[in-house]
Amino acid sequence: MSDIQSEMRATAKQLLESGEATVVIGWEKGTMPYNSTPVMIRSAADVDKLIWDEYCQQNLSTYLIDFIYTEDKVAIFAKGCDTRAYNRLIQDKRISADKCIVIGVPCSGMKSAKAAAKLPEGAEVPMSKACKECRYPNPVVFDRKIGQDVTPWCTEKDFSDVEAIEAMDQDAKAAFWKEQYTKCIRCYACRNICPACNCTNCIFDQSASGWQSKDINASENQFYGVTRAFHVAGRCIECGQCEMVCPSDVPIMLMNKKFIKDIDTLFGAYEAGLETEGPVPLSHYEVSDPEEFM
Amino acid sequence: MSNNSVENFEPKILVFACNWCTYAGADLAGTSRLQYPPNVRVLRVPCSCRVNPQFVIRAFQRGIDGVLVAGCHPGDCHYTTGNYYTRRRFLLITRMMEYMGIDPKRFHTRWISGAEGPKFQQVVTEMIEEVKAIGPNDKLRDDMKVEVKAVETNE
Amino acid sequence: MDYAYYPGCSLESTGIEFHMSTKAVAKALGINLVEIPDWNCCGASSAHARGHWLSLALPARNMAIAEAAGLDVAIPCAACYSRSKQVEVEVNKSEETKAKIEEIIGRPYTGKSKARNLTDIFYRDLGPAAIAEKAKKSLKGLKVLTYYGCLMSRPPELACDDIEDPISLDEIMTALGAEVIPWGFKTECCGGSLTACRPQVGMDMTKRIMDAAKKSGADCIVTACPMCHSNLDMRQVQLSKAYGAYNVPVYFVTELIGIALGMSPKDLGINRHFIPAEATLTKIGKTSEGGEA
Amino acid sequence: MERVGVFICHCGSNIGAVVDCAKVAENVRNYPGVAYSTDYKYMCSEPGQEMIQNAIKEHNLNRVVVASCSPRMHEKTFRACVEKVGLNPYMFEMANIREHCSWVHAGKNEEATEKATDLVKMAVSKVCKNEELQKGHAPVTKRALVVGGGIAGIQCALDIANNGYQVDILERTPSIGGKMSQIDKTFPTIDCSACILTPKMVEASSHPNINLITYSELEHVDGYVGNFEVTIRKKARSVDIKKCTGCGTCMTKCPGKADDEFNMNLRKRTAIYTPFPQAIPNKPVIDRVNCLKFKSRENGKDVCGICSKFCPTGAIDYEQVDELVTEKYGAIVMATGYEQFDHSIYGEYGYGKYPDVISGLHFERLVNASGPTQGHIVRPSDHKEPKTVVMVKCVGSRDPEHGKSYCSRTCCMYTAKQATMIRDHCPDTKVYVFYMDVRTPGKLYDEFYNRTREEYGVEYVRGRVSKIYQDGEQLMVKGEDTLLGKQVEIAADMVILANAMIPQTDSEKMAQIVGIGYDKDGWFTESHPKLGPVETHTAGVFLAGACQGPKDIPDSVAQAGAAAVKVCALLSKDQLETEPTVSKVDTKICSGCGLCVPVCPYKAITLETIQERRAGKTIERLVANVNSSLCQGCGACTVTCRSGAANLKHFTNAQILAEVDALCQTIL
Amino acid sequence: MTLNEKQKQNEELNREFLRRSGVNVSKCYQCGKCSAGCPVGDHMDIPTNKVMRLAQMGLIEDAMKSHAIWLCASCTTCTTRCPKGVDVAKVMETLRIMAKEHGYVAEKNVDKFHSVWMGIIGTMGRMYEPGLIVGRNFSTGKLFQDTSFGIPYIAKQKLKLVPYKSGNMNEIKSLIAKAEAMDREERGNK
Repeated sequence: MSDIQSEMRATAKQLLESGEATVVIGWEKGTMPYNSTPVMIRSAADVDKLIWDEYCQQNLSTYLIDFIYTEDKVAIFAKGCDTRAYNRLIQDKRISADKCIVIGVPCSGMKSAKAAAKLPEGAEVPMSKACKECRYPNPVVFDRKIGQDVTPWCTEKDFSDVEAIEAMDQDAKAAFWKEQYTKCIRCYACRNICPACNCTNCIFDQSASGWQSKDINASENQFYGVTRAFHVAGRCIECGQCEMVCPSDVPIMLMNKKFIKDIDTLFGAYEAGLETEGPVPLSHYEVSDPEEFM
Repeated sequence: MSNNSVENFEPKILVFACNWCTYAGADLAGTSRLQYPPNVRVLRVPCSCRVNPQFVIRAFQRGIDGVLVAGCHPGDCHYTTGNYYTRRRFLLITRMMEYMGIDPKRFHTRWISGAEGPKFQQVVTEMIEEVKAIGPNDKLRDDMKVEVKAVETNE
Repeated sequence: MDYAYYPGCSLESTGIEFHMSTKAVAKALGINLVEIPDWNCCGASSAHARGHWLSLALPARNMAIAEAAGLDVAIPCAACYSRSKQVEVEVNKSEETKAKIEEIIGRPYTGKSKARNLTDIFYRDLGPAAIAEKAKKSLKGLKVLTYYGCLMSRPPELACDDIEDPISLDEIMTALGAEVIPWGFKTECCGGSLTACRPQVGMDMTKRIMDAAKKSGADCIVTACPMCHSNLDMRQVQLSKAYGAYNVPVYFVTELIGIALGMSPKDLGINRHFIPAEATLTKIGKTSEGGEA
Repeated sequence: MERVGVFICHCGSNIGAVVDCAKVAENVRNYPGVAYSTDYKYMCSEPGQEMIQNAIKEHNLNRVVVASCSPRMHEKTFRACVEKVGLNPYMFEMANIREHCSWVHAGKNEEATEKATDLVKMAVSKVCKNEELQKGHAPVTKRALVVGGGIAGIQCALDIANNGYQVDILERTPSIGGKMSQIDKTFPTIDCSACILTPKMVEASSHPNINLITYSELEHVDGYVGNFEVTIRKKARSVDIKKCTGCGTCMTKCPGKADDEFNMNLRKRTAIYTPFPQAIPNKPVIDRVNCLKFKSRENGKDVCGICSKFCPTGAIDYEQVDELVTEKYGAIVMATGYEQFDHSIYGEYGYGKYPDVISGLHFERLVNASGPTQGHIVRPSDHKEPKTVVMVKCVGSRDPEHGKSYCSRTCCMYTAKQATMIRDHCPDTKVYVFYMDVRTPGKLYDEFYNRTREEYGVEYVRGRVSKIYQDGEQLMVKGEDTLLGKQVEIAADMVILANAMIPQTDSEKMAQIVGIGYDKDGWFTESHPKLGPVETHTAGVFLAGACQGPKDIPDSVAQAGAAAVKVCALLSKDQLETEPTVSKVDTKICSGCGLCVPVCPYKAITLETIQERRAGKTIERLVANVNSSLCQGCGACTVTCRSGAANLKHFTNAQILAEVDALCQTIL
Repeated sequence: MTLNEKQKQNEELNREFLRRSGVNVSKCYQCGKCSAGCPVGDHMDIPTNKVMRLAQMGLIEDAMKSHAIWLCASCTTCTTRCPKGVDVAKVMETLRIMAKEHGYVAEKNVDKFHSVWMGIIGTMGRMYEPGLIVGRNFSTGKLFQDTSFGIPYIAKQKLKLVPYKSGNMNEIKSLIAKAEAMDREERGNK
């Protein structure tokens, strides 16, 4: 990792000094050993803040939205998931490719900061769940790349967790989700971190629209959960950031993955964030789609 | 006031009907005097593709016992393609509702044309019977509202 | 090129020349055929008249043995090919079928090992041009009718060639210098096992084909199916007794390839035909006017 | 402040016998928003309507709910009623307590009354969120475009022109005339096709209101009903149509040769050509693919030029290029016709390789006096007269496995016609027709078919042909006479296949350009199979002829006339009223992701850049914009829009949620 | 007997037929293309399309009694060319299997051929043509009929006189037994 880290710093330095980029987005070490947090570097003098370790899980691409109305030329370090998020944002026309320099970084999977926080210091920290299931550890798009491509450790989507829920009876399912969403405090961290939740005005911020009351209870929270999953259906790039940031440990990816699974079986396998053009499953149809409603 | 006990339970079912086919089909059931139980309420939308799945979840939150989304058969949409989007969305939402624990008997999507008065009668009758058999919906429901109801019943 | 080799019962008896010529030609063309150890009858002709699972299980065992060796199976006989292909297709179509088959045969067969028709291997994997390149002499002067019968071209999901106008034999023969005479009976049924159990019906079916063959003015028929060969060659003797001589020799494709590769008719088994087939080979190299080409 | 008036109609006993109307009125009297509530025997009657109007005035009502029959019945009536006393017609809602309540719940009076109350409450909750909407107006360009210059297009254009409107015919080939110009005789009267078609062609070309745009393609369509902007590609003709007199000298001198498509490739034509002698305009084009000059230019040379040398008026122009022009139209008629199914997919019929197995359209050229054989029926292979002809019906039709699942409608009749023509021309020739069914549901059609058998002695054999193969000079046709239960084999000299009608190969692309629907086979979709046979779902676009589905000449002509009437009705208006219940995008909320754009069936949504002040700076950003004239109000975009920026007027999110909530509140 | 009575009598058989063939015979629209292309058509007592018609009408017994189903050479020309995608050959095959089981064998020779064939495979694992020729003639009572070709084969050194016998006969016997059991299970005979 240290090789990549020094290469990162060198690249950032070169970009800033040459003026090719006015700001570089990367990771810096956070307050805890298991925190590596986003950092925006504007001066070549600061490049040594940049780090690359096993906790650089946070998806940086969403930060590109912050620069759409500035004069900046933004360079960003991007793992496989960051690049899929980047494509997602391009397809949603939320960012413009000419303002960005994507520096691809192959990733071997990040450790779970959540698990680390609960473990005694020095204990072996497991890989985060989203990373364990990752099929695109290498950048899918980049302007330049540092490090060597890694061999993906997963080739197929793992839906065993979704299937476990599907196998429950209806009451058990309802009870499970009610318990999960009772924990939810509707802090919207999952939405804020999500590269697919990139609306300028989220419906959950439009209190006058009547979509949702301010009550925080299992019912309203589930409305929020299902609605958000529906909004990112066909657009979720499976980075797992929603779950990572959830302070209440709601298994949000279980909702997103349910849609991914059903889209794959019903309408054909689809991978969000690999392309920036072409139809998105829910803005598209085929006359030959399965017919169950006769 | 509807009774909560299962024997006397009279469910309420909301039907989202597209203006051109299913609403007309329901009208035809009427002009043909085809009888069905009075537990359904039809809400008219221009096209089934206007039905946001969030409306459906909202209805369950507020205590509805069953929801039917109905429109023209694929290929017959007044707006050419609307119901193809309905089909995609509701294939997914049907599965998601079941995943959330809502009994699949409570939520259906059906194609009912303007000529299919008998089909409208049959679909809603069957649905009412099925929902009656499984009792009132308590999933996804706003607990506050359920509590209010309990208080009212006690009075 | 390595393949598991499934000769099938006919190639051990009535179609022995196909066996001989296949082995000789394959070797010369650099195809390594590894005979499936202790193979069993694929059940062609009868098993499918008795039961669905029986008809799948018999060839499945052979396929499973080949799969264990990691090889696709080269099958000269069109009937054996068709039965074997059927298992491969069905197993690939349904997990349930696969599980049932594996239960019956008591061996794993995942459908990975493919059933390949030998002619199709010549045509697709080698290519007519590559075969012609190895030829020591041209078949120029020989007018041939290509006869595919049913099982190379039907049913569509098992076919290894076009369903109505197959071309693999045509192109191999043309590449080797023979003149292919067009006719409408390329895929007509020869009667199959009916010639044995309902001789009159079978004879009529064979006769239609032989009448057309005679009328076409071709020197011979070339085929890739031992059942067809048996019906057209051996039955021709009986036909000739009843309706007058036909004298149209019927070659296996491998025999003519062998001739082009410079092998002797005897090594290829051509002396074992019912309708004498060696004399016709002397036409090779002569023009139709009778002079040397 | 909402002041809703609620009016419960008894509809005589239709509602009143089941629903306790007075009780419903009572039940909602104190419902939020309700200022007045009453019931009456017949709300739609004059006194009933007066009652509503008086109540509006007396009680200062600003919204009205009528609970009566289906809105599909009387919504218009009551909207007009409230509008008369100054209320915006969209401040009105109906609750359907007849078709959806009293008529379907006979004898269940208590439950029906409860249900009626619910339905009224839902309507009240919705109407409280209604907004005043104004109908829009759009101008009308008084000119029509007919795409396709076959018989349907010509007839349609003539009918429109004779009503006094300007009309352009767009035709992709060098001449108008279409398939009918290739046909020799027409059934069931056996009159000469050219004799009845050419006068129409001449009339169209000389009509002061008709403008022919031949050798041109439809490139792009923008705009909406009354205001289409159509981009047309005028292909380079290489002949200056103004200078050319149509003398034809160039064609006699041209050394270039090409397959003659008009004659089904049965002979060659020159590279500079008119498709047929009666072509209109009768001015040639150069087929650049086969022209020696253009071919030589590809190799860096520049030879030939004979046509130019011989042209007396200097009309040949090798340097012409395609030209794109944009024209405005008020209406568009699609009359793009059909193509003939290609039987070469059938291996059992020889994959199209046997020269004497021909299609019906081939035969039309063979038997045509100005065709390649001067009307002599001879085999293409050796030009001998066939002594036995086999005709095979349903080739490509009614064959879901290999061809098309539909019946092509015309083949039974054209086969019968061609059979009688063979018997007329060659009395010694035997004709067999293999058929599955004989379908002749037209005026004098069945009589014609019967004459074919009885008087002309054509042998009909019921069964599909399984195989055709070349046997020496003859073709062996293997079929089954299913009525006899016996196989039959016929040695034929020529076989004529009655090939299916299929849409133009690019019909789907055409439909997408114009923005209309098409079915699985590629035929254009009418707006209603019974009641809207010439309309499409796109306002202002109409259908004529076989582009909508297989059709014979009489049906095509009739449909062309029908389409013309619809066009004239549209062009007769100075302004078009547009429904205000359309989608609207709140640009403040819209992120400009554009996911709604592909969802719109009317291409009504476009992304556009707007300027905004933000933190003291002017920024530019993308937002979706709905063209309210194009939008038909389906609402597909509203569900695609995650942020709720796209909303459908009169069926807004807030309105529907209010109805849902109103219903659910009653559950408590 | 009325048609409906006859159909009622055939009800059970028809259900079995539909389940085992898996073919939707109602798709057939009687165009006759199957009969037209059938190489054995001349010899059949009823043409293929009429076998299809019997199946379509649920008159399975009549279909099982026919010679046609035994004369079918399984060449699948019918299936290949059927415009409606009906697997006609599968219908013939299913009827043949059912006819055997229900005791309607219109063509005893054809049936014997299959029995002898399967018998040899069941004991040796591979075909042994001399056994087939003799065995078939023996069981059909025409002992020497096909020696007309058996003897010439021997003369051409084409028939092995010593049969191959699989070293693994137990495996093959168990395979056949299991497959037959599964076939029996499918037809509903416990």
